[in-house]
Amino acid sequence: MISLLIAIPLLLAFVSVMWKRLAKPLFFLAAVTNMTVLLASWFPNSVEIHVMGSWKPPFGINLVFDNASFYAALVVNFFFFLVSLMPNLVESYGVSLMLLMAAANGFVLTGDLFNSFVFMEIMTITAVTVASRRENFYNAFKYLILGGIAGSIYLLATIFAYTATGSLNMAHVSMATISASSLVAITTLYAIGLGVEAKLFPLNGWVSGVYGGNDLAPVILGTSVSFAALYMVGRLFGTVFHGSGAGVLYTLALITIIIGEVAALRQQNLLKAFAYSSVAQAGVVVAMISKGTSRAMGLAYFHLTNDAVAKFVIFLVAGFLVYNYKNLNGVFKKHKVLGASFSMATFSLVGFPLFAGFQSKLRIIMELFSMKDYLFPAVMLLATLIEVGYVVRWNVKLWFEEETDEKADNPIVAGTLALILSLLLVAVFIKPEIFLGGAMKMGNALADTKDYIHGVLSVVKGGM
Amino acid sequence: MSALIWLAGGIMIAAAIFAVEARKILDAVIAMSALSLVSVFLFIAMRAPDVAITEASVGAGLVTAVLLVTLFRMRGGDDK
Amino acid sequence: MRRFYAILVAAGLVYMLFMFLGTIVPYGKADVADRVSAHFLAKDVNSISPTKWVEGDKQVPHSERVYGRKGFEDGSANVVTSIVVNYRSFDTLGEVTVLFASAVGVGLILGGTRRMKYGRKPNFILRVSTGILLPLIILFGIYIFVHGHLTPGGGFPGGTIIAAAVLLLYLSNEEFSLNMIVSKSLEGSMGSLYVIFGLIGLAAGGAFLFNFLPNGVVGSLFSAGVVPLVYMTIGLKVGSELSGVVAEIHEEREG
Amino acid sequence: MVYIISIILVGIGVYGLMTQKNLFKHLISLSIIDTAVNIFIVATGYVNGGKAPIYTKNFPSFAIGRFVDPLPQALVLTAIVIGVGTLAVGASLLVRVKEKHSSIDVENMKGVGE
Amino acid sequence: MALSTLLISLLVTSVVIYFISKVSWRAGAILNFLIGVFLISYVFALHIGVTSNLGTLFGQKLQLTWTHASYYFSAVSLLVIVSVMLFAIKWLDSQKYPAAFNMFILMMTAGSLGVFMAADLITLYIFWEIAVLSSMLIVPMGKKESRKAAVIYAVMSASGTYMYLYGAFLAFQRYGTLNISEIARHMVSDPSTGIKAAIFLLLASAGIAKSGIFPLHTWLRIAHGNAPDAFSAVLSGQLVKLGSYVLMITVAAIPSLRVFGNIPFYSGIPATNYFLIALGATSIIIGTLMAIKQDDMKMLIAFSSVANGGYILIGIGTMDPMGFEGGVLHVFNHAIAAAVIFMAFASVVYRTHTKKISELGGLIHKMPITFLAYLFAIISLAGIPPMSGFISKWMIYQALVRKGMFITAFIAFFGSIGSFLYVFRPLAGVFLGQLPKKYKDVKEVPPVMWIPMMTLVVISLVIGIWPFPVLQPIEGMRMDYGIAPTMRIADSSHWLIKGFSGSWNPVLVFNLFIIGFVIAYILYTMFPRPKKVDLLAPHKEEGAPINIYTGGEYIYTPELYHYNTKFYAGFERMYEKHPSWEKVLEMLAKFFHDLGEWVHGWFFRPSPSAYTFWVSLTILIVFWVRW
Repeated sequence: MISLLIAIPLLLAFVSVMWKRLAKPLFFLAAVTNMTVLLASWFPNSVEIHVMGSWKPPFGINLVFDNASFYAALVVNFFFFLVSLMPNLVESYGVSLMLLMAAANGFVLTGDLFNSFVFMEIMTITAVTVASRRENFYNAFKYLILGGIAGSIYLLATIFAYTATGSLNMAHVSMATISASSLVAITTLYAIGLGVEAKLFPLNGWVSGVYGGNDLAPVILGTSVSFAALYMVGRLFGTVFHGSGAGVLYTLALITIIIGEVAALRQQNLLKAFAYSSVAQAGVVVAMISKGTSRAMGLAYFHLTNDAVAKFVIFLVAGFLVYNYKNLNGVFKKHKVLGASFSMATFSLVGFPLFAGFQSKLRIIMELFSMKDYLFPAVMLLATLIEVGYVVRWNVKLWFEEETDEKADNPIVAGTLALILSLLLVAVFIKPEIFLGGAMKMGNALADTKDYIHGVLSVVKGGM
Repeated sequence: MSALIWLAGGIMIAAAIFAVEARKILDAVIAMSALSLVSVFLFIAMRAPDVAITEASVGAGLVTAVLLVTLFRMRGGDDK
Repeated sequence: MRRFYAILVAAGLVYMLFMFLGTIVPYGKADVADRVSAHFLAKDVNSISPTKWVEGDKQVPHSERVYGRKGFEDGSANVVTSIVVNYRSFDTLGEVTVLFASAVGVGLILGGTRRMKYGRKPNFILRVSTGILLPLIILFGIYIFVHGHLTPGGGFPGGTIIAAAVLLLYLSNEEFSLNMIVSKSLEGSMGSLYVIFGLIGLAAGGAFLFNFLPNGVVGSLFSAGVVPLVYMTIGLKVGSELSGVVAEIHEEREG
Repeated sequence: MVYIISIILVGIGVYGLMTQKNLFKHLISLSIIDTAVNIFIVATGYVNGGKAPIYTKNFPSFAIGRFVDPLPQALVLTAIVIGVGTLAVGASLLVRVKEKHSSIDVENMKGVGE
Repeated sequence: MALSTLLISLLVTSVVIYFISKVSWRAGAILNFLIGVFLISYVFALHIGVTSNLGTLFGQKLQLTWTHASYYFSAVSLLVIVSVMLFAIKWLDSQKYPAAFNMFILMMTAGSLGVFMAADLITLYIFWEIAVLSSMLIVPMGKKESRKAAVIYAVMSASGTYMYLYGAFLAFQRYGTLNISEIARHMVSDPSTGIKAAIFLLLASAGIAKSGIFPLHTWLRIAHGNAPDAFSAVLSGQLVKLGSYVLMITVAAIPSLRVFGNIPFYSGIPATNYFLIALGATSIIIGTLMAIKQDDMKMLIAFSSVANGGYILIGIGTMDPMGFEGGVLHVFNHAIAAAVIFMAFASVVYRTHTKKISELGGLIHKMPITFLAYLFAIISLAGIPPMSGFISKWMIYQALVRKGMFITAFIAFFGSIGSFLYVFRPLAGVFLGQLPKKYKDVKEVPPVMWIPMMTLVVISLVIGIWPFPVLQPIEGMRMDYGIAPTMRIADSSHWLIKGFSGSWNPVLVFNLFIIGFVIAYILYTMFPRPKKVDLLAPHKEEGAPINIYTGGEYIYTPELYHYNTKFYAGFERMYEKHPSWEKVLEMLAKFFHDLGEWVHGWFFRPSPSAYTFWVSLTILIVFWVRW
């Protein structure tokens, strides 16, 4: 069943290239199918694998389906599903989005290092394609170059892992004895290779250009793809390398948080401002992952889920505004629903009570204190302070400044989605278990290397 | 054999430096193509005929073609 | 100054990678027996107990004669091909997808284009020789991907060679324009076919991309199960795809 | 020693990316890095005196040390194709960058704000 | 109705109010007022000690309890809020966003009540943020500058809040609980002074930011000065008191005298408390001096809020029974006075559409009730009997003198004198003096607007005469916190407030004052009446006044002739070139902005080359650091 998550969008993408007009409905179909497949196999609670071509691990390629990859795949597909509901956002990018969806799913599910490289490259190429929308070519090119370098480094890291262990299977690599110096080489290269997609400083130069360049790219890259990338950070550094290399990630992530927020503060472009905020949040998540415990990782993904939902709303609204209005002053007076959802999402981002961000931020700080880490909470609170500054500034600007005469039609679907998602954020505040349960299971699965190895390697013949 | 490999390596490094530093982009593309061709030799030396064939057709052939077509398409505006 | 820093950083990078070299096996000393590829070579993956293997009990691969005999888990004489299309076929699906994605990307980025004029007449000899060479080139490409499981080569180089033929057509004939509908349909159908092979495998053998055809005698043309079929689809797909890419870049935007 | 060659090539590629102002050169440098990495990967699978991993009449059976490691070669096949894909997208982007900003030289590009 | 139900239903109701107000904002405003009245009655009916569970968060119970402190602060807050709600029924027709105003003010009420009820630090934080958030969304409904004001308000408030949060979690990590009284218990027995002091100061910083104490006071001027006029009354009268409440929690609920008994600084006051007192004293100086300078009447009172926040902090900080009660009582006095003053200003602005003192004058004849309300409010604010403001200041002085804190006492006296100066300025400038021609048709505000003002004035007056209803819960609070629990200060049976050096009979004082007033009035009627002269009249018709020549200067504009211009010029000249803390904070903001610019320029703007450079450099740094 699980291979369908990749096969279906891929197949439909191949089909839709023959009939261009079908791309949009087929994209929707693919998203619906994937959601159905996922919902049908709700939280496996064990490590299931699906071996490709029935070559058992570590020889063949296998897809790993455990709580972690299920949750990640669920989030990833959920946002693709949402995007597929908005045909005027998809336009002619249906095929690319389907490929991106297949690649993100593959990236999340695969249990093979080289295979993850392949999917990462597909992700990069399709993401560049999506990023080039609205003539955003130069920024897309920058992204391509950075993605290319990162890909090469990731590939090198994979090869180092292969020579050190004789296998490309993640479970095998994680149980093999790797010499310390070799491990350093591998984790350094992986940290850098993943750093580009995970938006770590200073590998995140592409973010503002790509997210700020059009209305589709941030909506999908800032949510699904970044979730997939950050999932891989957890998988590699949590499960496979048992937290070695975490120090590097931690330091880089802390710098990322501050840099991202500071850069967001000065930003005059709505999309770019929140692009930088997304950088900072990725920093929080990576720093949390680098802590290595299952609770910390669970909270990291809880935070990431909240952030992704909030960012989806923000980028959706911001993209609509930026490309329909020249002057953004007071536009929310004309789009009350969009405005309300935007405000709720931004407040959730900051972590004001009544919204989901509060739950995750406070839990993270609490967890950090219990780990006797006093620096990270301070950094995080400082970052939040800066965040308050620009979030309030934007809200005030968009709500209260004198409006102009421009007028655009209310986007019905986008408005409804934004409202539903922002109400979801409120619901998460009241009942955090909506996200927290899954995220915690994910954290447990990521931290439990033994279970992972056992699940992957002791199963002789994988099920569907 | 080892001397040959060093020779090939030397040529490749020279080609790479030339490709990077060349004034005319056309020269750079051709140097790049040469680099790929020499690397084909390396692949053969390392007993990788599949890779060699692929590199020869894809790396040396197609990449060069794509780059050249791109270059022509831009009509050498920056080709100084 | 910029160059100086660049050299410094690049040198640092080289030095770092040089340090990393110490952690991997020296050149030419790779020990295949420690790696999974030993069993790819010996075609005895199915008879190995993976649990024992991963725990460090490296079972010695059998050394019986492979060439010209049948009954192995994989039937292609070219082990690289057997890895690419059988053992790690999923990677190859991804690889095909990469090319597909980039073809789609090129199409979207260069959307709405028309053909470009060189402003010069292609010379006569080129045109005539193209006419003679073209069938040969295409035939060669097809040969390469059909024999991918026996000799070096395979779908990708074969497809590329076909694309090269199309490029030649473009160069030689001012009026030539690739029929996009045909190439797109070929591309799409071949891609779908690959996935469908995988799905048939899922239905027949319980695993995606399962090799559901008999393997035959190692070394003969009709052997290796689905490998030649997959390579053919890949070859056609890559050929049409790259032709499409070349055509897209080749043509110019209107206005 | 092939390692060293490929590492130096990586260094040159990175150097090129850092110093060149022409975006086309960036693409070329990236391609150099790709090639270098591919060489590196194939080199990790080389066995002194090994043969190409194809069964023929002369080498009909497996023995340790007889064949070079085929897996890195298979990986490189994939990597090469991925490199081409990246390159094609990059090239088409360059075409449009040139159209939009009237140059592909970082210093001469017009309309690249922020 | 349980406390938690009350708060949650208030939050839900606020959203409902929005939709009602969308249909008819007046209905929403009236509904708001009714809810407010209900809340007041509810608050008075509640029994001390009621607790209620709000739920569980992070495995910690969120609890609400009803203490003397909650009762006192809630009552004061509601008094102010309900007055403003009543005021708003009419006033809102001059506003652009009545529906949102109605929603947020109710939400803010819920938040504030939650803060006062919270039994643990996280509950406090949650409601605190709700209050801040909703008030922050009302602030930008004002004039153009109010947009910037909202941002500054949010950031300043957040800077305090996040320090508080850090402190709260530090405490949680160390003591394993978030309950305030539990933390207090643990802190007494905790041997590590450093961490205790850190927790103490971090927690206090939320209060410092919110009540406008020195390093974080600058937002008051901008936010109070630019917020919608009636809302300034809430901001200054009520929201600032959230800060005082948190300060009280940190200083008194955590028994700072016992916790920091090992670091006494001066006459038994620990260094930590003394630090806060010093901040309070600085605030008094800054607030007073800056208030004197202001031309904008709202900003003037905003700075006075800074000064009065200082009084409250000093009073509480001494932890002396007298000082504590004085400080807490001052919360009430300042809340009422500030609310009335801002409402009076709102009335003036409602009629005249300006808040510049120099553009106003002579409104006493046009708006006599507003004038009266303002007059009594400033009497209370300046601490003159018989208004209640005197009592609290008197108690604070008592404590300061008894503790021998003469410098602080001097500063407090100075602030008191300064407050005469600055409160007189709007009085003279706005209500007395010449009425500009353009305001000759100005009318008194409708009763809906003056009734709340007058009610508050009457309350203040009554409390000034008979302070025991307010002092009773304060005494209860003091008992709760164990500050000299055997001592009784308010002695209602003997009509006395007992100090250390003598006692105070407010009724007697009031009677004396009335006698004095009557004598003065008789004298006033005996002397000839002043005659009204329209100075600029002959020239006004032709436009700018010509040939007016006073004091050796030509008067080019009527504003310069306004005698309120440079009212205290001589005094102001003494500190003309004062260092401005506002500038320091502006520089800090600019620093962050520039840092952003720098970061952007270096890491985010560049070409792919620069990216490669950074990537490679990072790899190298990572590589070197690791070995």
